[in-house]
Amino acid sequence: MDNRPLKIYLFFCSNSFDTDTARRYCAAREGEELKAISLPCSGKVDLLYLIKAFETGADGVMVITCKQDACRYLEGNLRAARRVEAVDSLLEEIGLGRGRIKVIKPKEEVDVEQIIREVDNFRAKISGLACSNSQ
Amino acid sequence: MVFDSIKVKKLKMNNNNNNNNNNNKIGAVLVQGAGIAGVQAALDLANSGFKVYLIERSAAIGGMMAQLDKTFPTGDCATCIVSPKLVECARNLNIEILTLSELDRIEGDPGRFTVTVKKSPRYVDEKICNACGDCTTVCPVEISDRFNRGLGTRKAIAKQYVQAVPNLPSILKLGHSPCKTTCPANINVQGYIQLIKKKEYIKAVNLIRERNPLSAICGRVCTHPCETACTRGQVDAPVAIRQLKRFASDKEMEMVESGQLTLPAEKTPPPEARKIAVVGAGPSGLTVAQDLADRGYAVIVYEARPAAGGMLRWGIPEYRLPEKVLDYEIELIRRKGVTFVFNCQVGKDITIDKLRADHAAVFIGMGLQKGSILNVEGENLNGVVQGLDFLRAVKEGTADIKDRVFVIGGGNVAIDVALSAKRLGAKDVQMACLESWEEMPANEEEKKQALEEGITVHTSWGPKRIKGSEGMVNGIELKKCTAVFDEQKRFNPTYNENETKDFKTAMVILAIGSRSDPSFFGTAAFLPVNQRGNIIVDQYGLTEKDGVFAGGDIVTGPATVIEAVAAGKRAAESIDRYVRKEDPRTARFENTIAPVAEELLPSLAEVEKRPRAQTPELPLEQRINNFAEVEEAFSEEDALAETERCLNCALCSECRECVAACEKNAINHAREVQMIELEVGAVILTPGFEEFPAAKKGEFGFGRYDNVITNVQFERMLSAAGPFEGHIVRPAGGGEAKRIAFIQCVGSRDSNCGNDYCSSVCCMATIKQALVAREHLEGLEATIFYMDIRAHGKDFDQYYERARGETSIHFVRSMPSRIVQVPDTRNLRVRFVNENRKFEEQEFDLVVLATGIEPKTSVTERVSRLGIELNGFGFCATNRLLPLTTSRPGVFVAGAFQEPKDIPETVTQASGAASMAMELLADSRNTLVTKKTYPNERDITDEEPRIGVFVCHCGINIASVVDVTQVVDSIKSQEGVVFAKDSMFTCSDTSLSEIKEKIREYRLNRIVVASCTPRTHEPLFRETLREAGLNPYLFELANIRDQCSWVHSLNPKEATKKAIELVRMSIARAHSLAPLGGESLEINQTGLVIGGGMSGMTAALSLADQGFKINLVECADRLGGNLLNLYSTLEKDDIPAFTAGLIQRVENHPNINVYRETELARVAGHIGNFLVTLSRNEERIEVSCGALIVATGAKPAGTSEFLYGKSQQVLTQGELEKQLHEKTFSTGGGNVVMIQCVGSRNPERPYCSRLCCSRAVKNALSIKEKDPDAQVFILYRDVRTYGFRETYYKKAREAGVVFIRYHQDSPPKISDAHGLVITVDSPDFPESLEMEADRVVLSTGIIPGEDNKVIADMLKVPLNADGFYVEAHLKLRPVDFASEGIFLCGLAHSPKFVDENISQARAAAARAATVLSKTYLDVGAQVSHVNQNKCISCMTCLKVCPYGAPLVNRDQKAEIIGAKCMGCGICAAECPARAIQLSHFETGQFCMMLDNLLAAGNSS
Amino acid sequence: MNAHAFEPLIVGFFCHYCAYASADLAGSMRLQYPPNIRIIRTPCTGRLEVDFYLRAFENGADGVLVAGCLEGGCHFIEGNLVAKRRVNQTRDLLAEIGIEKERLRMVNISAAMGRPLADIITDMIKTVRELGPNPLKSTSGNKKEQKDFVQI
Amino acid sequence: MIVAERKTIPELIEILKGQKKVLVLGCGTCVTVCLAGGEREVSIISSALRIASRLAGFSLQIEELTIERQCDNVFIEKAAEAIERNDAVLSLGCGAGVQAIAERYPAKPVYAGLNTAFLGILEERAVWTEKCVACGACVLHEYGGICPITRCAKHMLNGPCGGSREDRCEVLPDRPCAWQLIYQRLKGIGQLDRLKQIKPPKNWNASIHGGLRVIVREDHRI
Repeated sequence: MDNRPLKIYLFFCSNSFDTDTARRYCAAREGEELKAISLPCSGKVDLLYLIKAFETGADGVMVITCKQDACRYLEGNLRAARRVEAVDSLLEEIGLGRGRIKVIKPKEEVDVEQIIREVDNFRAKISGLACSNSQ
Repeated sequence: MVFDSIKVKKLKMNNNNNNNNNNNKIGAVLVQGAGIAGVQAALDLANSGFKVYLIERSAAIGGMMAQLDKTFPTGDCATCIVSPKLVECARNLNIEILTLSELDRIEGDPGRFTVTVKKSPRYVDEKICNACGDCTTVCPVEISDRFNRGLGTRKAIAKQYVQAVPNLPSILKLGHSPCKTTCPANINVQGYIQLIKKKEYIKAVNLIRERNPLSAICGRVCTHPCETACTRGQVDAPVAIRQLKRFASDKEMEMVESGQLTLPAEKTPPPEARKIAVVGAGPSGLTVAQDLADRGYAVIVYEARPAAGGMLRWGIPEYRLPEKVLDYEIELIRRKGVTFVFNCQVGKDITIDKLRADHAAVFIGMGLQKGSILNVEGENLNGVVQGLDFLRAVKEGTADIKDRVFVIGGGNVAIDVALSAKRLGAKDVQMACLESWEEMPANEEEKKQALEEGITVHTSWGPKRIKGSEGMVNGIELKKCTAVFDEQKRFNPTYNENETKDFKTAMVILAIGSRSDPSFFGTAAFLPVNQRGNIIVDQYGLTEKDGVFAGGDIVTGPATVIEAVAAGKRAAESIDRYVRKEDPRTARFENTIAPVAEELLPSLAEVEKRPRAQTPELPLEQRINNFAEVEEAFSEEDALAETERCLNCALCSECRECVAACEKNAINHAREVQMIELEVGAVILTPGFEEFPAAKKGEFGFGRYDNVITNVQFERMLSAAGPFEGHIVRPAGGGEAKRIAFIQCVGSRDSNCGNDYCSSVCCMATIKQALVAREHLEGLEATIFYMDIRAHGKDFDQYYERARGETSIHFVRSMPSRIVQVPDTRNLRVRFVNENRKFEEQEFDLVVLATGIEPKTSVTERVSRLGIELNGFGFCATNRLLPLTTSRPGVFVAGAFQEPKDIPETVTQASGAASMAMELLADSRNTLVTKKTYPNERDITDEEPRIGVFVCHCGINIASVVDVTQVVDSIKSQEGVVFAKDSMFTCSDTSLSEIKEKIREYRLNRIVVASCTPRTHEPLFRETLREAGLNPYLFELANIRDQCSWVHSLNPKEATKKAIELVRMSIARAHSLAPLGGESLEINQTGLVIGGGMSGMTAALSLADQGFKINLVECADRLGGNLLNLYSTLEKDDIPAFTAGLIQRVENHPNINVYRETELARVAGHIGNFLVTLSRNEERIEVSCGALIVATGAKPAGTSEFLYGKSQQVLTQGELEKQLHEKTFSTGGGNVVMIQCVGSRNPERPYCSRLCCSRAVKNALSIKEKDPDAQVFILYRDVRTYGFRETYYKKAREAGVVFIRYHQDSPPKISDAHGLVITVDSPDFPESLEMEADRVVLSTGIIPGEDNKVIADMLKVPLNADGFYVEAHLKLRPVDFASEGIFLCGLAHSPKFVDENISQARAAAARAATVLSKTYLDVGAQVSHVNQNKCISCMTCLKVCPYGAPLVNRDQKAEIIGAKCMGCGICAAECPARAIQLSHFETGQFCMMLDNLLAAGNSS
Repeated sequence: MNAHAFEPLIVGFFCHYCAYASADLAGSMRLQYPPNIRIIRTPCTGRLEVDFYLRAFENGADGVLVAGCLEGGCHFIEGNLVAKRRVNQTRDLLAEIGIEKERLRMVNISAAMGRPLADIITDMIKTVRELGPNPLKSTSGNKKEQKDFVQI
Repeated sequence: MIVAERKTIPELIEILKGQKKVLVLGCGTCVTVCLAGGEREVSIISSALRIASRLAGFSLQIEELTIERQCDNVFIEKAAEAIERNDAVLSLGCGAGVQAIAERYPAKPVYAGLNTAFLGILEERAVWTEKCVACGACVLHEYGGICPITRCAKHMLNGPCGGSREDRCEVLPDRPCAWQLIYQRLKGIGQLDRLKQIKPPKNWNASIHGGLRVIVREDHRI
């Protein structure tokens, strides 16, 4: 395993997580490569974005959606979840194994803390996994 | 475009204007000869910015190709492929076609010539005639048809061939027939005979009366010098002209008698008419009276006797000329307004002075009144009477007669007298005349009758004295006449006074001539007379006295009726001019009479003998004691049969039936030769060839045996449009020709007739004819006698092999020694030496002689007069490295006149010659071209269809069958029709103007014309629409002539119904017509040439010299290609020097950009705009250009046969040539054996490499030249030294080179066990030949380049089975690809010689110039379009299009490139989504026609 | 002649370059053939759609004659070969439908074959005459229509 | 691409007997490309049916229409009015299209005008050959891209059979031996080694033998 910094992509729905917070959060994590990508709706996340993230060296990807039934676009969060599931399964086929991609769904409409908590957890989990060598 | 002389004059002015600012070069070219070569050159030049004058000797363009049936090796119908080109030529605004024209003079310098063209009349106005064919139908003259080489006949006025371009008839005239020129009155004998043939008796008589008012009379009594001159007399007997004249005249009289015909109304001269006095109502007086009455004069005839007729009445007995006939014709004259004053003797009752004073002019035609006297003893005895007095007394009923009568004289009068005496009751009538029986001046008919009726004639006896007693005659003594004429042929009889005989007689009648009676004048001195007492006149009939004219016997002395009539005609003309104060001398009718040149008279050899019709006569027993007419008229049957005997010596008979039939008044028989001066910059000679006159090879019996024909005749026989309509029958003896012998090399490869060269095309032509004939006639067996089969062209050998594979085609390698006709069957026995070297005879039904190609005699004479050198055979002299250049700068040559060659090579050379002219005149391009401008097109988008319908009568062509009025009525109410009308000739100028007018008046937006075929007339009408501001595609033509009235003429009712339906269908279609506009493509005027060999360099230079920028791409590191390995031509031209010069010019040319070591990587785009990617090492270069030329060459084939590569002594011809050039070759002291066709002409490589035979001959000659003792053997299959190369083959044989033939199935064998030994089985030797060889030289041939496939795929052009590129059309587009804008030349096309490659490279350049010379290219409007919304991208269209026009566009849909689309519509019919439509032929348009037809069919 | 005799109606589709030209030639040569054919001009027989033939028969034509250039002699390289394929395809289809395939014929004609063309047209009319009227006309009960094909 | 061909006219007449007004419905996709069911074929078949039905004594009234794709309701909707107007539909779509329409219009008889044949490609002009049997478990990679299941008459996974003659299939002599092609192809791409492995028997469960096949893409389901 090399000493490459951890690389994690954070796709988030701009309705449940604000850009500033996200940037700050990322900036605070020195030694890691955290990238936050704002989406108008998590449903905008494409299979292709997700798989490209891994192709370009991500060790993990998080998709932050809205709370259940609170999607401004009705089913965007559900769609995002389906896609994450599909990519997770694809990662297994590829050989990276499951668990490198995760949906973070807040329980409340705006629950920044829960989100940050879950992100932290996921980071920790990822750093424990073998580094992605798809690069 | 058809020539228009007015325009020429204008053009000359234009020329002058333009020349000032144009380097003094004239942007016009004259092309002489409009065969396929001339047509091609003209089209290339006109399509690249030059004005062209295309002059053609015959009446139609197309040349030999229009005569061919099929073409080899594709079997294309020659007419099908050539016709569109001819039509294109005729339509091109910048080509002026001058038919019936010859190049007479060339003056000036290259770039600025003044040429004189001699244009003979067509006699048919080219602008008025609409080729309806009525003139041809009515023309009675059937003459041998030169176009069909005498196998059929044509009318004197006819189109040269059915599909002739220009689509016009012409009249064949050759001066006047001998009968007409011989007749003193120049009666159009041939003309009236032809009219009689047509049963046009009244017309015939009228034609006679134009020159002779005494038709019925002369039909009885004329001495008919015409019959003496009749050409038919040389075959069997002259045509019975007099009798035919009588026959027609009698028919007229019969019709008058039976009331079918009324006599013309009596005329009276107008009150202001000038008065003319005619003295004497004899033949000359009557003639003058009639002619002048016709011209509006008041004519008064003064006659001494109580009735008119003169000698006709008083001098010719009733049984020869019944009074009824005489009175009839005199009555006709009288009715013209002639006044007769009888019993008025001038001199006695009235003086000439008085007559002169009272009349504007006087004609004296009183004839001779006094009989000549003998000046012998006893002449004054009672009982001696003058013959004329006797005859007059007979008429008056006062004649006295005795039992014994003796008549002196041997002329017609003497016999008339004798026979009259007999009829009056004389028991014994004898005659004596000085002349022998043969010399007797009386007509044969009269002499015959004299014998029949028992007159004893003492010939060569003259009267010595008349004996008598008591003043009464009782006998006559005759003396022997020893000679009548002296050495000067003057009448000067000599007698043997001692040889006499005596006769008893009671009456002597003198009929020895007559003389004038000066006393009749009153004042004898009034008019000067000659010593015989005859009045002296000048050649126009004028006496020395002003206003007094004379004619007839009084001027000439005793002469014939017809001579008197002739004198009357002349005098009448003179009198008319005299009165109108016109020059009597100019433009006299007599001067227009010119005889047919003897060599142009019909060939008598082919005329079948037919007996002359016999004149029916009154039986002898019925002639006694009465004056009933003896001779009777022909029966109609006999008369008609007799007319068929006329040979039509002058071709056109000038019967003027055509003039009468032509409703457009387009025909004028009085046209003259025009000399036209033209200013041109260059001249191209493409006069073509003529076939060898096969009769010169007497052993084959051509001309003697009807079943021996030439190959050209056979072509005409095969042609479905020919005289036999494609049936293979024997010209003589009947029956189909199932066994045909073809004899090759008739007049070729033959020093005996001076033609040492090979005609190059005959072998293939014969193979084609054999193959085609077999399709025409089941069970046909063809035997081809040949020396070598020369199938050296592209795909030719495969064609030959196909024929060889046919069991019904036999190839016999032998030259027959003679042909003999089997008399009864008229079969032909051909004698030849067979393959076993034994004489053999075979019998055939038909023999076809493959006559060779010769330069036209007429052309060679003219061309050498123009200062252009000819070679020894009379062809244009050229050089192998300058094949298109004549000895006169600025004059170029192409086609068979340069060297015998086939069609593709001819077309190639024509384009090549065009490029020579283009280079010379590059600066003047586009200075003289015309472009027509039109008014702005009316936008009809929002208009409902407003249809105008014009239904044409086409004279009677349509209207005589189809009820045109009914057609118009029945379509008037059709939906959308706002105007409908019929017209006599819709294509006439007036009708076209009317169409334009109606378009404006009724705001018509669709026009339907119902007339002839759109193939010829659609362009004209479309043009009219454009002139009226309508889009030309808003026009529709219904063909109710060619496909209706003409083919259903027997069924007018159905034809009318069909015509109505056809017009309705057209109207239905017209509803859906839409205006179409083509697009205009910008042209990139840069060219790209692929391949830097000789062809590529030549093409590049030609275009660069014309001012175009050229990119030249060569894959090797140096230019030159195969040329670098060539050292000389067969004719010893220095190739290395030529190559070096060429390379230097290319490399230094400012317009040429050379890319060496560069290959093609990708080609995109289309004509006008190709984008080509080149790759040089790793570099990619993008080049854009408007046209591409593929000149990628080919390469010498290698071999592993015959120990090549194993033995140092075995080499290829190429290697040998190099060694010879470098002088390193040595024969090694032994034999040099050359083996031909190594690896060629076998199943693996079926084509012939064309060059190898000549190359072997060339190298063999080189060896022999250096070492005459060297032994050189050439083992060959066929020696294919075609064209003038044949002479070197002969030279090689003369130099001792030994040629040994071998068969493909037993090739030579080589062994090197004990030195090299070649073993060969030759069919010409009984046993195998074995020869030691020190050097073995192999002719390995040419193989295509390996990267042809790659380049072909890139360009999307095809390759043939052999790997060479395939041109658009083997015959007529030899350097084009089917894909527009891409051209082909050089070895990449097929193996060929340097000179041929030069021509082809230039041809490719000329063709490319037709693209590059334009800034914009108009792309046809009639192209296919893809509806993008419907296209499902199935790409079916890409797969079916033969032209690669569809492509996949950015939207992944199909799109059709207008520039590539040819408009066939295959894609439109195939598209499964129906997304494609072909403009102007849309699905809906077809359906509307169908639905209309079928709806009509179910309800009308 | 029987006033009710059957006179067939033949639709001709003739290509501009060869067949139409030879029909013109037949005219120029004044060859006579029965007037039962109506010729429709097409730039190339390759333009002709199967639909046209069917449409003709559906609407009552008794025969259809397609005439193109000689094989190998097509002005558009291979349009006539494409047409031949389509004609054969249609003939098979006609057989399936129950219409005699002889009612549809394709011939190859050169521009110089005036006489053979006249013979072909005559023969085609004869063939169709023998076959009788388009079967559609006898089945669909409109007997009246037959009167329209009256011969003089 | 789905390749289909027309049923014969007598068959169709038999099918349509008793109907009065029929909509002949084309499909603008695969069947158009394979020249069986596009606008042109609709027109031809309609015409033929009109003639044939008249000859058979019942005159079909036929309406012609071609829609973009018959296997999708969006396009089927465009034919709605026409379908309503007619007594029955003769679909010139593939089997899927026919059933799609039938499902959409439970009350309307929908007949198949084509025999849907196989999955194939255009080999040359107007020749389509089968390339895939949709076995559900592709093995093409093993065989150089040439499917032995489809193209070998004996469907051999361990070929060749030994019966081929001069590159020709023993069963269908006008077709090339697929195993010959496989050999050449593998040789060409340097993978002849693949032929040394013995392939185990194929599991045909993924094919039609496992019952109706359904593919669900959960990730796209909403």
